[in-house]
Formats: sequence, structure tokens, C-alpha cells
Amino acid sequence: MKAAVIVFPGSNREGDVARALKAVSGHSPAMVWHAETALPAGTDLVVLPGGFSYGDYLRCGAIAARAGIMDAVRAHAARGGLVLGICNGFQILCESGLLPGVLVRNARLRFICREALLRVERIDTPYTRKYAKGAVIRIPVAHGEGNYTADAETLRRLEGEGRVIFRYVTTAGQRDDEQVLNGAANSIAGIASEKLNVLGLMPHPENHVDPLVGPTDGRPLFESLAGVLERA
Amino acid sequence: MIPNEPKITPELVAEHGLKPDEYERILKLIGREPSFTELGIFSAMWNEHCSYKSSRLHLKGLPTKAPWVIQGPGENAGVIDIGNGLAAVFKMESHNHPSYIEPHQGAGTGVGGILRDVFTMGARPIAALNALRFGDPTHPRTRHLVAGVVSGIGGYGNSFGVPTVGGLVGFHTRYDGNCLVNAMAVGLAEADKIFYAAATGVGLPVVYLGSKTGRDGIHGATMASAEFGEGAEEKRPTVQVGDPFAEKLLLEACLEIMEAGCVVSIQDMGAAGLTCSAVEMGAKGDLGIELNLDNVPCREAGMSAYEMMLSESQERMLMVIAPGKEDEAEAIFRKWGLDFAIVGYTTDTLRFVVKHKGETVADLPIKELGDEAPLYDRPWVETPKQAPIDPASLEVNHTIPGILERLIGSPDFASKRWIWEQYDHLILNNTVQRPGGDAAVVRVNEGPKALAMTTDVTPRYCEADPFEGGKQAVAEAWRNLVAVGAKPLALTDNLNFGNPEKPEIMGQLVGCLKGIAEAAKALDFPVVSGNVSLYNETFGRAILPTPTIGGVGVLDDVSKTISLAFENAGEAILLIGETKGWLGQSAFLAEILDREDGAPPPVDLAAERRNGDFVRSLIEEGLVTAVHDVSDGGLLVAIAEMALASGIGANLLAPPAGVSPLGWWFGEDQARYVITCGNPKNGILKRAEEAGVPIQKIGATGGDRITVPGERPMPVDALRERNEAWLPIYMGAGLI
Amino acid sequence: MKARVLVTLKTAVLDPQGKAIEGALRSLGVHGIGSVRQGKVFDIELDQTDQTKAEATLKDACEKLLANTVIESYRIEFVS
Amino acid sequence: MKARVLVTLKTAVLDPQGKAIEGALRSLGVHGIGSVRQGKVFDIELDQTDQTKAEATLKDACEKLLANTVIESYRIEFVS
Ligand SMILES: Nc1ncnc2c1ncn2[C@@H]1O[C@H](COP(=O)(O)OP(=O)(O)O)[C@@H](O)[C@H]1O
Ligand SMILES: [Mg+2]
Repeated sequence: MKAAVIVFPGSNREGDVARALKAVSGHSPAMVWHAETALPAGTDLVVLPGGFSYGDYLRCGAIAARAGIMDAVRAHAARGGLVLGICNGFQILCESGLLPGVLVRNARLRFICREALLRVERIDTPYTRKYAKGAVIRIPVAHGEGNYTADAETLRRLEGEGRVIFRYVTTAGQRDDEQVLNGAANSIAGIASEKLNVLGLMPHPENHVDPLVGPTDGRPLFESLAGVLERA
Repeated sequence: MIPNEPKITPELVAEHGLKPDEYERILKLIGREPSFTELGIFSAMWNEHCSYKSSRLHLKGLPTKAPWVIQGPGENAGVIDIGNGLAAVFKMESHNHPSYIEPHQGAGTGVGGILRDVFTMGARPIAALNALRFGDPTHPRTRHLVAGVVSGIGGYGNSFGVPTVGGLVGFHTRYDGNCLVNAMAVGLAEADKIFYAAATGVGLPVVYLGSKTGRDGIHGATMASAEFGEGAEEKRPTVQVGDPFAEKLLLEACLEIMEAGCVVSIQDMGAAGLTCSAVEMGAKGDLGIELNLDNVPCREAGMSAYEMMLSESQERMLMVIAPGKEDEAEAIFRKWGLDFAIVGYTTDTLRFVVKHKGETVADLPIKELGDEAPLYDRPWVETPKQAPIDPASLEVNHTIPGILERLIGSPDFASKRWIWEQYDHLILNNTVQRPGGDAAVVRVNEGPKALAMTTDVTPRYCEADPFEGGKQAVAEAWRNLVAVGAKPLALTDNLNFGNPEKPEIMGQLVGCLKGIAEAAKALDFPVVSGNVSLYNETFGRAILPTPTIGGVGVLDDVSKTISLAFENAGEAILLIGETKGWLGQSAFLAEILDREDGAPPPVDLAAERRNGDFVRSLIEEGLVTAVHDVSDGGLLVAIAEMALASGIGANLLAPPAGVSPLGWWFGEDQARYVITCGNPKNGILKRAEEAGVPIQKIGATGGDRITVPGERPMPVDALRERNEAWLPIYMGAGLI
Repeated sequence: MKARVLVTLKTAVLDPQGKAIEGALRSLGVHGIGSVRQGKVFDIELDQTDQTKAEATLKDACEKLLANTVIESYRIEFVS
Repeated sequence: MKARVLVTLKTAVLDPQGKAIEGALRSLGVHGIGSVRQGKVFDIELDQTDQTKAEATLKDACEKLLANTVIESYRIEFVS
């Protein structure tokens, strides 16, 4: 697979995701500096990694969303190319208009690093085909601004079109409507674009791929991608 | 002629924290009246924080050498060889006073400062830890300080991208007016690519890198060495604001230019900024330095030489660049969007010359600025010894379960999850043991090597008996590393004390240092870096003596690491080490009987070593399933923590004859570990006997309750509820 | 020339910070506060001396960066 | 009664956000902007109808929570 990880000033989980991609696919992704204007030829998957691009100043993801490389990322997405935004990457996707809505401060205003339970809402996407339908998985979050918000119309559309891919749930597997984690609307942890080629999620699947450091529930996401890209 | 504005008066000298005799020393040294800028330079170089004038004499007694020590104290951070051509670089530093004034920024810039110390040496930070002490929870300022300090530490480390993997948090009324924020950072470098501060070569450019200079923190270092009083409020504007984003860029840029071979020497601008860093570079390299302040990138217009020399703006570095490498170095810094300016050059004059707007504003002998700093052998008195406490003399109306419930729900023992969940402890994907255990374990690169790290001290012990308390702090750090299966290698310390001009306080410092030295020697656990923070007093009341120890150890195979969680039901629980039932200065005494008295538990260093080496050998051979050291709170607290971490309960045997039940369950005898194993017949008992290690079976794992003969059972879930409840409820008003 | 740009959340958008502040004020014993909405203010120095041109520059800055017009609206004020 | 509280960093205090925004505006091709300092604005509804009392309440709120007076200063304005 040909993956490219975009590095912005202040990105800091680019190494984690590169490592996960390598562990699962055997290939190291290209690391692409934000000031570039084109993606490496033949890029299948673009990853916007976690971190604090531009210090998260102004609004998280806002300045990065306007970086030089983002035009190329938008064009790639428009062609149907895969774009995965994790945490700060999700925030950048929303700020750049590739995904609807916005991530605002956690309801309790505190940064939270914790293992979260997610329900995989659909498995017919390039990112989730290796999960079981409705599976409840353990993936850590590490964010201060993961509270997904959108207007009522957008939420209705997202739900109606089945574009909520990951949702925070309780131990019982129920939608976490007490919003204990961050207050996200409809307990949304991750959403996809209309064509399902762009995925943004707050939790960090890349931090749960190695049995030595925790559960491995993030692995199937990267395995799904590796599988898709191999066939491509 | 050096311009002299404003005029030097005795008041001005005093405002600079210089005593009259210290000023006399300056006059003698330079043979004339100093300029205002020079006075500022002296005040920065000669304050306690930079000169260690009260502690230097006593720091000399610390063991600092071992075959694996690459760099001991004297540089920005200590460096140890961890094998495979790799080195661990680490140090701890305090930011107590700034954190009390503005907790969020104070703690954040503390983290920033220690990270800089580590990457200045060429190491990439891989983990951060901290040790926090707050006042009594009922003190009106405590909640605000906890909230601010925690968000500050998290805010900086999370954004910078280093996992904050461990630390400690304690509460005591003696920190009411003076909280402690000790931050530690651990980095990784190639053992033959360490960078140092000493400049070499004459006529080489001295380069300023990083963020611009503003008027922040002017006199920050002086403040850090001043006692708090009514005036503390006025010092407020000296607080610095941190920019973790700039620091992250600085890290990447520094490592890149080091890799490119551009750097001859490097020094971060920490306390007393440009002054300290430039003087250190020159003095250590036996060179003079000439600075031209016209080239310093400034954030504000019209900054004076004095202000530039004393500014403590964050995220800045000073470097000597290799000949002909200026352009390459500059290009790298520009790429990262950072300032780069040649602000001076090295000379062979051994003078520290500062020019501004065509005038020489300082011209001082560079070596004497450091070497001739005052050195005090301050008078000290030994802390009077206290008598041990006889358990039989205690009247207690609580049951054993009642005491355990109180203890694990009390501020010092309550779960600190509310705090460490605000720290990103997973980033970099190497955190093998997360917060909550005895020591954090962080994999090195792709493994199988890993580093273990911990911060420890029991101030109550140090107050009662500085010598034993100092020993205990080192022993506990060592023990915590052993408990996760690591071989302890070296330590960093952060000595937090009150006013050293008081003989009792000085006695605490001297006593603790002796204890630290003795334990570090006996355990082959040398001191490679550290920091001293004195004058931690408010209205004449000192903090408890708090020599925080940061320990680092190595595991050659991280897959062997063991956590404290009970792994299976039906396993034997064994206690290693001797239990006499020592209750003096115990948490039980303090929390249940509201008494902080008696002699603290003595530390038998030979027993520590023997028992610890034995436990480590069991872990290395995979013979045990869970390990936890027994520290304050005693045996029952330790077992409860093992149960809480897993959800598996324990059925415990009655105390052996000759030990009082209170002493058995809550005594704080040292050199002890609780271990579990599937089959005690696997030779552990026999091996212990051969090694001369006291060992006894004290129960078995299983069920969902902890049971003690003759007492009501304690459901693990109920214990957990108590343990998890206190901090979130206390912090309930979240925002404050 | 000095300007001030105010960026505030649109009325329909939930403001977790504002809500948390309301709660905190109550628990701090500050009474009589009905609702709080938090926004941002930018104090901006412009090279421009022509107010019309300056306004155009600022509008550009807001649309391109300072405000996320999905959830925020902005207002430009000239200080002097 | 409606009030607006403006909280801004004191002049000598570093404003990393403002700095980052300046850089971003430049690279977005928005020219003519000298410097940016970011602050907070709170739009507050008060139960009070007496302006003097409202001002006291707001001052209390600023000192206790809204402003970090170590590094920030605040200003209270009444909107209507
Ligand atoms: N208590 C101590 N134990 C051992 N070394 C110490 C101690 N205090 C300071 N040092 C050493 O003295 C040197 C100067 O420390 P410090 O002034 O804190 O550095 P900086 O402020 O430049 O970061 C460092 O090498 C440090 O490791
Ligand atoms: Mg240093």
C-alpha cells in the first residue's frame, strides 16, 4: 500500500501512526511536510495524524486546514482517494470542509487520556471491514477538544446516511448518552464522508495495535486499509 | 566607561537579593562599582538557584560515579549508558514558586524547562514524570493549585508530545503556602552523540535560537530563591508564559542541526536566561564570550540590556556553531519557523563582555562569575531523634477493615486517576506500564529494552529523621524500579527545603543529603543530576523537608515486566522482607490517630539490596505473576492496591505471633515486597532461604473480597469506589 | 491603525465552555448570572491607514481564518 | 441586562496564539497585518437590572474565575 502521513508543525502522533501502518502492512508510509504542494505519486491513503498542529492555537486544526498541502489532500479526496484523520487529523478534516461539523472543547473542559469503548457502526467501509458488525472495541482517546458538534440538520443527515462509523458506548454496549467522555453529539466518535473514503475519528487506533502496550483493537482498522489497498 | 543607570544604592543591591557582604565581594572582584546590568548579572549568577551557595558544600558527598555513568552532575542533565550504544538522559527540576503564583503557566514552564534540559544534550524526550505536593485539601487555595498545576503539566507535555507516565501527589498542611512542583524528563540518545555546554574554539559564532525575548520572568530566578510573604503578589508579572508548540519546533530543529553536525556546544536558556547560558558556555570551555545585544530577537520594543540579560522568556537556546556551518544551521531553523541570530562570538580573553547600542554595558571575568560565587558553610543543627512507637501503647477504636477503608479513601492514597487522565500517557506507543503502578515502564525504540522510572519521597520521615528519610527516599525509588523487574541504574534528585539560613532547616538538608548519599552508595544507584530548591517558606513556616528522588532503571527484555495487579485467582501471596510492625510516622498514625510522631522506619540497606536483588531474579526468571513493593500505608494497603488493579480479591492469613495486628497490617517496615506465584513449590521458598531473604506465605488470591481472619470481609468493588471517589469529588467544582 | 475583531458562537450552537463557566460561577458563590457565552477577541494592528481597505483586509482574515463560519460569526470594530 | 467582559493578556505577556495567527495570515496571503493579540470575550446575561450591582457581580466573576489576573486584565462593558 502507498500511504502518506502529512506532518504539520506541532503534529506529534505521526510516528505512532507510521509505526502502526508499518506493523500491519509491512510498508513505511511516506512522511510529507505540510509545505509540500503535492502528494507522492501513487498515494492511495493520506493520513492526517494526531497532535497539536500549530499548537492548536486559534481553533484546533484551523491553521493546518489551510496549509499548502491541503489542496492536494482535497483533490485526492475528490478523486475518491482514502483520507484518514485521527484526533487532530479529524479536527483538520472538519476545519477544511472535508467532513461536516466541528470539534469543540470537551464538555468538562479537561483533556482526557483514557481507554474508550467504541461500537463499530458499520463494516462496509474501507476502514472497518475487518471488524465484526456491532463490535465493541477498546481504543484510547487523548484529547481536549473531541466534543463533536454539528447543526441538527447535519446530524440528521449523518445518521440518515449511516455516516457515523464509530460511537462511544458504555460497558453494556449502549450509546453513551451520559456523555461522560467529551459530550459529543449522538456520542459520535468518528464519521465518514458521503462516499466513505474520508474518515475522521477522535480515538487513536494506532495506539492499540501492539500487544505489549495494550489491547490490539486498533489493528483491524489498519488491516482493513492494508487489504483494500492491496487489492487496489 | 560603562554607563551606570540607575545608580547603585544599598536598596537596589538588596532588591537584587544580594547581601551587603556579597556586594563587597563583587566590588573586590571587579575593582569598581558594577554597572546596573552587571549588578543584574551578578544577582542572577549568585542567587541560590544558580550558584548553589548553601548546598554546594554538602552536594559533594553524593556518589556520582559508576561504570555506566557517562555524565554526572554538572551538565544540563545526567547521562547513563543503557547498553546497545544507547544512553538515557534525565533530570528533575522544581518550579515551586512560579506554580504557586500562577499554577497553570508555572507548572507548564517547569515541564518545558526540564524537557529543554534533556534535549539540549542531544536526547529525544521519551517520558515525563512529576512529583507534586499541595497544602491541606481544606486550604482555600489548594483546589485551585491542583487544577492549575495539573492542567499546566498536561497542557505542556501533551502538546509537546511526550507521554507523562508517572509521578506522585501528596497533600499536607505544611505546603499550604508553598506547593511543590518537581518535573522530571527522560530522554534517549546515542551514547556517543551527547552534546555539552562547554564551548570550544575561539572566534566562533554564538547563536541565539528559538522564541523571541520579552520582558517575562525578569528576576524569576531570584524569585525562586526568595521566601514568600506579603510581597509575593507584587512579583506576579514575572510569571512566564510557555509555548509548547514553539518548544516542539525547537526540539525538532535542535535535533536536526545536531544531526547535521552544526553544533559545537549548546546550552538552554533556563533560569536567568541569556546570562546563565552564555557564562556557563564560556566558563566551562575556558573561553570568553562577547555578546552584542543589538542582534537579540526581541518581542517588545525598547528593551534594555538589563532586561535582555535577565529575561526568562521560554523556549530559547544558545549554541556555538561549527565553523562554516552557520548557513546550514540557519536554514534548518528557518524551516521550523524559529528565530536564528548570531549574537556574539567566543574569545580568548576569559571575559564576559556585553555590548548594546555601541556601548559596553558589562565586562566581567567569566570564570569568577561562577567560581567566585559565595559558598556558605551555613550553621546547622541536627534534627532531634524521636523515640519509636510501641504499638501496644495505641488506643484504636477502628476495625482493620475500617482503617483500610479510611486510608485508601484519604487524599494521599486515593486514586490519582483524575490527574493522570489529563496527561497523555500513551503517545509514542511505548508505555508498557501506565500510571498507577510502582514504576512506569517505557519501551526503548522497538524494544526489547525498556526503561523504568519513578519519583519518590516520604516527607514525614524526612521531617522526623532527615538521615533515615533521605535513605528511605532512595530505597523506595530503587524498590519501585525493582518491583517492575528493572535493574536500577541511577537517580536524579530535587531537594526542596525551607530557609537554609535557619540552622534547623540546614540540618534537614545536611541530614537528608547524608542519607541519600549512603543509600545511593549501598545500592549502586549514583546521583547523575539534580536540583536544589530552598526558601520554600511562607510567613516563616517551612515545608516538610522533601528531597524528591527520581529513579531510572533498565529492563533488557520488556516482555518480562510484572505489574502489581493480581493476575489469577488461587495463587499464593508471599511477603518478602521482615515485618516488625513499625508504626512511627506511619500513614496509619497520621490518618487515623492524627499523630505525626515517633521515629520513622529505619532502612537496612543491606536488606534492601538482598531482598530487591532476589525479587528481580524471580521476575527475570518468570517465576512470579505480580509484584508490589510495600511502602507507606503498609501491607494491607499494598494488598488492596494489588486487588484494585485487577478486581481479584485475597484471603489473608492471621498475623504471625509476636507482631501486633496493627503493626502487621499497617506498619511501614522497609525492604518489603508482596509477590504472587502460581505455585509456591516452584522453589521460591527454598531459594529465598538460601539467599537469606525473609519470606512467608500470607494468603492466597481469589474471590472478589479481601478477607482478614476475624474481621468483616471487604468487597474489592466497595474499596475501589472509596479509592476512586475522593479526588473527583474534591475537584468537583472542576473549573476552579 | 488598530482594530478589534470579535468572534462569537452562533446562537444555535452549544457552548460547553460557557455552560461550564455558569456552573463554576454558581459554585463559587457568584449569583445573579443567567447565562454565559464565550467568544474570542483579536486585537489587531494594521499597517493600513485607510479604514475601508483595512476593513477589507480584516474581512478577508476572518473569512479565511479567524472565524469558523460554520459555527461562528464575527464583527469588526475600529478602535482608533 | 446584558454585559460583555473582555479579557486580554497584559501587554508584556507572551501570546503564543497571536504569534501563530500572524504567521498563518501571512502564509494565507492576507497582507498588511502587523500584530495580533488574542483574548476572550464573555457575553453575559444578568438577572440584575441595577447597573452598579451588576458591575459588582461581574467584577467578582472576573476576579474569581473569568480572568487570570496574574497575566490578564479585564474590562466590563454594558451592552444595553
Ligand atoms: N541536588 C543535586 N544533586 C545532584 N546534582 C545537582 C543537584 N542540584 C543541582 N545539581 C546539578 O547542578 C547542575 C546545575 O543545575 P541547575 O542549576 O538546576 O541547571 P539549570 O538550571 O541550568 O537547568 C546540574 O548539572 C545539576 O544536575
Ligand atoms: Mg539546564
